[in-house]
Amino acid sequence: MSQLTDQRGDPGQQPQASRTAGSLLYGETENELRSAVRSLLDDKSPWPAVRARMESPYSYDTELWHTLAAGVGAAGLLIGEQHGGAGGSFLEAAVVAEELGRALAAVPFLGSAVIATAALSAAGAGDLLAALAGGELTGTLAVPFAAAWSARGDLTVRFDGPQPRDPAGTCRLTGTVSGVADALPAELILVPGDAVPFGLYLVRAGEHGVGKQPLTSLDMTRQLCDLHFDGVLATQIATGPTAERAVAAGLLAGAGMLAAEQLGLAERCLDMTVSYVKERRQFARQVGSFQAIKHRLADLWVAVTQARAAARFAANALAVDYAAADFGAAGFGADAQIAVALAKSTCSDVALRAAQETIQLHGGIGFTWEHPAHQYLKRAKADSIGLGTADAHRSELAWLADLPKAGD
Amino acid sequence: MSQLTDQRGDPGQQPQASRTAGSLLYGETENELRSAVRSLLDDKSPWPAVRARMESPYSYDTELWHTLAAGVGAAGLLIGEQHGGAGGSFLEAAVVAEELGRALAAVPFLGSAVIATAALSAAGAGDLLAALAGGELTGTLAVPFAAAWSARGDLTVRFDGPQPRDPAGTCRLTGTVSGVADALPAELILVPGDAVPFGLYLVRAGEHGVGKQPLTSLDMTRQLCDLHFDGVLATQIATGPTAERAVAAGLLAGAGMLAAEQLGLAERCLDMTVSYVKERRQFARQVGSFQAIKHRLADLWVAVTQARAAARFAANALAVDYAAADFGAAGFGADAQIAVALAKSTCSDVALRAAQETIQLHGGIGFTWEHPAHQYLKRAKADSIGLGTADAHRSELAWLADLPKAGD
Amino acid sequence: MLTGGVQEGRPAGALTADDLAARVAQFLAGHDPATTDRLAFLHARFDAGLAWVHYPEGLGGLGISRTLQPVADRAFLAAGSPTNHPERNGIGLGMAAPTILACGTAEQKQRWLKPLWTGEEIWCQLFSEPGAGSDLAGLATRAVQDGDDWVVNGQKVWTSSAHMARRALLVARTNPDVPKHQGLTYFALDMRQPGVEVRPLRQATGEAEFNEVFLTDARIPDADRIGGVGDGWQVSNATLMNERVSIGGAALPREGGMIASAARTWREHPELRTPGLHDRLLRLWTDAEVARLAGIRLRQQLAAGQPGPEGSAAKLVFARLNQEISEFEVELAGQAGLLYGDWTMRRPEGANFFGRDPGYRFLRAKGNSIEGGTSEILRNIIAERVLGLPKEPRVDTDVPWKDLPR
Amino acid sequence: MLTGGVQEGRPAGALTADDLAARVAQFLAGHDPATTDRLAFLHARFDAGLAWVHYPEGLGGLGISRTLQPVADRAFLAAGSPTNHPERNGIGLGMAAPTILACGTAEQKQRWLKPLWTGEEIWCQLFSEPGAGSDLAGLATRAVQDGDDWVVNGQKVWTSSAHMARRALLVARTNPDVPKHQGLTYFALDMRQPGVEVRPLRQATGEAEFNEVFLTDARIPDADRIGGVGDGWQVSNATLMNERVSIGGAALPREGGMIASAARTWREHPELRTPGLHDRLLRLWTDAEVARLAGIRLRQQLAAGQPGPEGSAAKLVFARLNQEISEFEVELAGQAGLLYGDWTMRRPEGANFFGRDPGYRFLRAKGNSIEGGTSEILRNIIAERVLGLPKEPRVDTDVPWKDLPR
Repeated sequence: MSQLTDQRGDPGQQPQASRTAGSLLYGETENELRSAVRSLLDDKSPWPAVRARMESPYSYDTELWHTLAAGVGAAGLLIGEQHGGAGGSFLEAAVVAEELGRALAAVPFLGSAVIATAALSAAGAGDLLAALAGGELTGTLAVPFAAAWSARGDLTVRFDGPQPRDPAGTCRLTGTVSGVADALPAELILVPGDAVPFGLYLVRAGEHGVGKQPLTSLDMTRQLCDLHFDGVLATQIATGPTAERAVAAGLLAGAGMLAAEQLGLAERCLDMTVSYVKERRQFARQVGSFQAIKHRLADLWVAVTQARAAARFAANALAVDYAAADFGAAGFGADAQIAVALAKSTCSDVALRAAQETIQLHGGIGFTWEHPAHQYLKRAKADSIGLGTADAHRSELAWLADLPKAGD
Repeated sequence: MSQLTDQRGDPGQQPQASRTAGSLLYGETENELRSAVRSLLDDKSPWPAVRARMESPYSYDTELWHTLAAGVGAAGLLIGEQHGGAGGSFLEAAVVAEELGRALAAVPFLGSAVIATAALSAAGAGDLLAALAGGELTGTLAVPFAAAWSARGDLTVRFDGPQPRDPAGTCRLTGTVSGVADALPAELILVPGDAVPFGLYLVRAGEHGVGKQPLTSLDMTRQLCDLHFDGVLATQIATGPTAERAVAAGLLAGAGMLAAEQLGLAERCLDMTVSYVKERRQFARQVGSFQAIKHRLADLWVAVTQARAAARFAANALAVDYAAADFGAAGFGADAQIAVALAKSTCSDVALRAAQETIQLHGGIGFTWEHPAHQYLKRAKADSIGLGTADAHRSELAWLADLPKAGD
Repeated sequence: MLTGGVQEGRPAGALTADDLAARVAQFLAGHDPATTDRLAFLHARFDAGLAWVHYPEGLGGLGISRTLQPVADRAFLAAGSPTNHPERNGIGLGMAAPTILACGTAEQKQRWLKPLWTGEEIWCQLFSEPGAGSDLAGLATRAVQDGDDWVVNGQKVWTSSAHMARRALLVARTNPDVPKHQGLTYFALDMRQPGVEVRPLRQATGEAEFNEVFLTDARIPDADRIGGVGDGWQVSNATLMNERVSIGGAALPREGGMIASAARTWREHPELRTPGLHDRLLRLWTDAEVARLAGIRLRQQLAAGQPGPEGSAAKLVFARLNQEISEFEVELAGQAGLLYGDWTMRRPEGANFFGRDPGYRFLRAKGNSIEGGTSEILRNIIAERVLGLPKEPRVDTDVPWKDLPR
Repeated sequence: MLTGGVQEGRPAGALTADDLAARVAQFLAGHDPATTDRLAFLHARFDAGLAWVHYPEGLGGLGISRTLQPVADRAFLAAGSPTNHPERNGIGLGMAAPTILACGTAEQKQRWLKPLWTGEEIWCQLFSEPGAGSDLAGLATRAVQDGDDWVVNGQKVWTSSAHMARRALLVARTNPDVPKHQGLTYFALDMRQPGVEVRPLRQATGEAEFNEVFLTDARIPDADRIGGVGDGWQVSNATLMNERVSIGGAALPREGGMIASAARTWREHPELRTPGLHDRLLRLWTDAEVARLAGIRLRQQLAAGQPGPEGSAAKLVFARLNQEISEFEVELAGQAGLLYGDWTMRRPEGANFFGRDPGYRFLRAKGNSIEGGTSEILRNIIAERVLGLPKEPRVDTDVPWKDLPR
């Protein structure tokens, strides 16, 4: 696939701005990708299947993930063709994320195909990217799911054993990371470690001393687990600023794509609720004919239009930097950071509001276990905390947009 | 008039709490007072008169103030009978404030009969209270209207001349206080001055070197002015902690009564809007029959019930402390401080919201100069800043309720 | 820590608080809680008029102000008396009893109120149906007269305590040929009969606080009809008003309720604080305290005989605040907010917000704006009954129920 | 300072940007702005099809994509050409012109578009009436045919530029005996005639941006009717859609618009900052930037030929944000926010939010959710036309206008 600027044409009169030029619309490639993902999910992951899975102690859907990897190349979408991936852009990844959010799919797309992939790309770890590209193996970045990218410096695991013996050498890692997303199915665990210098290390899940403790999670469609490392053999992937840039790249890309997922979730909630209020009759009228309901849904639709613009802008900004020749050296720049902060803060609030309106406007039925409304609410709430709350991302904007806090 | 606990009966089972016991309802005395004030205002200060006054360079209604003083004892309501006042409580003063807010009355009740009176009471200045009691002279505390009571320490005017010669002596004051409420008609100006020790000083408006600069104010029914003092003769009223307590008492009482005024304003806005949407027809239906409008007005009514409880609680708490024998020594306590912070933050938001809904639900007509809606909006906005914003009062609550800010 | 500043007003009644305290003391002298059998004690307390003192004499009360009830309760508690476990019979005490008192026959009051108060008979409520939620008057459960009995068929939903209940408040359609509000009748249904099937209804929290109840040729003697045939709508409105007051109106100390654990977490975990969350907490704390004051004012109005419509406001505010505070609490918890205690399907004895994790409170609170009258319906009620705004054009009030579109 | 990240998409049209630039250069070579008479220059520019390039040839355009317009405008500007003062004729250019283009006769287009574009004829809009605001179709101004003329009587309100206007877009009732939407007709009214009286209408800000217009036997030749007799509703809807897009859709750089002065005050006055206001500012800044992006996306949709209903969303968001930001700005100003520039009654040439004080912006912004379609009406439109939600039961669409309650 070609990169963004090739698809979007000549920005014309303002060559200075060409680096960030781009459309906020969905292109034809993206629309086709969306159709493929949606029909696959409709088929393989309908709500009753999701609900059944939520009750099992391990709720990831491995089969679905392999189907998505094989069918639409989801696992390697952001991996270059030279490493066996699809060479797609974040604009396409965002469409996949939207559809996964819509369908409440329990697959490690975010953790493996976005976060681990972006981190490994920034670290220039081509061999590991090649391992992830087909989806047989999945990866995860070993940080708590609630961590915002701005907290990247604090997310380290302690070394107990000897220091790495050579620049690409191995060492032994001891420590715990709590509440990691998409770690349960992951074979390749990327661990930010507090060696001197700071480094990003690879641990294979099968190594002696690796423990995974599944957690009862608010959102069982993205089940968290605690990772325990007890003198585990770890291989150094990157150190110092490169490692830090890699972790930041993973978390920033993750937040951007989580915003897209929230957009998809919000859209689905709105659709579902609009359909329901058209069908449901009370007082011998369709509930959707009552003006107070109509106005609330109109306001929600307006909020979704705003979320869509913000999410597309973030996908765009990530795509531009990711496609740049110097991505490994530069990581994501300030434009992408602003765009992701805008998108994650906006989409977190909109998705949560959409899910809440869905429960309320469905009345009692939306509060039952049988109906999907509650699971949208749980995922929306967990997503609003995952990779940094709206509040955390607005605090980032205070810095990025030069709006200093009181006392500064 | 008798003090609070005499009217409210035996609190019964919980003698420990009797100091702050009280009803949040309106008693018979208050209902009668309200009727008297309302009919007087309906008669003497109808909207067309208020509107005409707003366009004059000096917009206080001196005649109305004298009528209120003579007719219902508004000027001396909070002044003890021994000083020629009505010996009323803050519960009654709150009812007067509510009615003044409802009617957009342009009189110095807040500045003279509440703030200056409470400050002089706390300072034990009986002779000055006696001067204010009849309403012929009015007083003002020379602080910017936006000042919250918590900022009392910062509100001082510079001395240029010699220090006071004796404890009750005189001195010369030089400086400026910007944007003082109810200072335009005031003869007795109470100035917090930065002598060592800190003191509260009396300046008579007629003294040589006193300048009043009327300001074009957002709310012309409480027109602000700048006060300039150029070597003005000032008499010491109180010093040190007593002076500080007096200033704080004036500002806290003012904020509590301003909350009552905001309640009255919000109630009037709600009433006016409900009446209008019952009359106004569009689409061959009363506008008030549209469910979206009904729900918004229902929500506004709910907000007003909350504001009413908060405002009554504040009036109650102020009344209890003010009636205590040790008020001069103790000032207002923590209960009153919490109550006022709750009331001013809640009522500021509710009054502003009510005024905004009034404009919106009146459609175009509410945006015309001829209709009172805009003046309710202006007064609501100015009141929401006056004596501390909702934000400032919530910050006080952080301290009073032990909810420390981040980093503390 | 902080002290609430307001007490409820002093009641006015035939007996003073001192008189009542003396009566309780006299009763306790004759019935030693330590040696009297639990049920015998409760029966005697009821018979002495010391159960609910504002009920009439002969029905467990003394006909005095309800504000004196705490005087009796405190005295019994202090003496170590057995209780009637009010938490197990909330619908019975909160809704069934006032409805029976207001609308029941003398014989029904005699028969039902005593075992209800003692807790021997738990009551539940069979109102909502899958097709009739907000539009309760549109319900489809049919009751057909058969000799001295009524035969009932239909499905009810959102029934708490149905699996423990001895009796149910039931509204059923007795005449489909008249407009919907006119064809309803109100009954007390015996839950222990073959025609009544109770199934747990699992909810968003994972547990099943409520039930679905299937009625298949269930039988009710006509003697258990409450109010006249066709008067079911009026009777059920009386019940629902009590529900709303009881949901929104509990008396709590300052920082009681949902705000308590949010404030506690805030104080105990400085590392979780951010400026944005601080602003939200201060707003929520303020709103919660003001709502508490509004609740006190509401009860003062009721005590002063000025029953206002503020009860609906209280329930609206309570639902909104519970939702916003619990939403805040999960966000404040951060990483810990991503976890949940237990999704296992269970059947609790009632909602207890406070004993579980923030995630539970967050989910459970979503029900607060639906159960006992949705917030939308309450806004309609306020708009029409309080503000006097015109009703919307209606299409369902003049047509026979059977002809309405569904 | 900050750079906006998104450019609008590349247009597709018959002429390329380079072709157009060449044409402008050629025109300028023949018409030196420094020496050509202002009006003569504008006439020639119109005749050359370089006025509004997306209009048809012969009517000031070249029939190419409107996204190329900036190419022409920039080149004319760079050469120091005279402008048509678009700020003085917003309604003419934004609403009258597209309406005439869409619904006018060939003769009307020839007669009106050129003096409209050059600014020789200012247009205003006579739609709203005291009794017909949201319910525009209920308007009462009557037009009665009299030979080749129509005679108009009635009162219009909220008319900006009426005192400067040469012509007005007018909707009047020509048949009161049919349902209200069917009895309206659309006209262009000559404002310079004795039957037209314009009175300034003072508003909340103290000034009079708008007018009331009283029509007393005003006359309109039938040749100035736009659209068929009875088609006034359809024609006016076309006009209003243009109004909403133009109100909500202006292209701004990052931190343009109302947020600009709030952010500037924040940066320049550290002493005014509080944590609570910081949180509000960050929310507003975020919302404003996202609204800007949504506006860019909307224009990209329009350019790509996917005209979506997002225009209504844009106006709703614009109104809300202007109100919230200006409200914030006054609060941030604190003591200074209590003052106001000037209450003197004046007649400005249009609303300029940015040149005045925060208090002015605060008051003026309240009109944003009323003018050009209230936010309530826009929500109805979104609910029905975008979401497909059912209309409410209506009582006013099948009855002759004259029989409606008023």
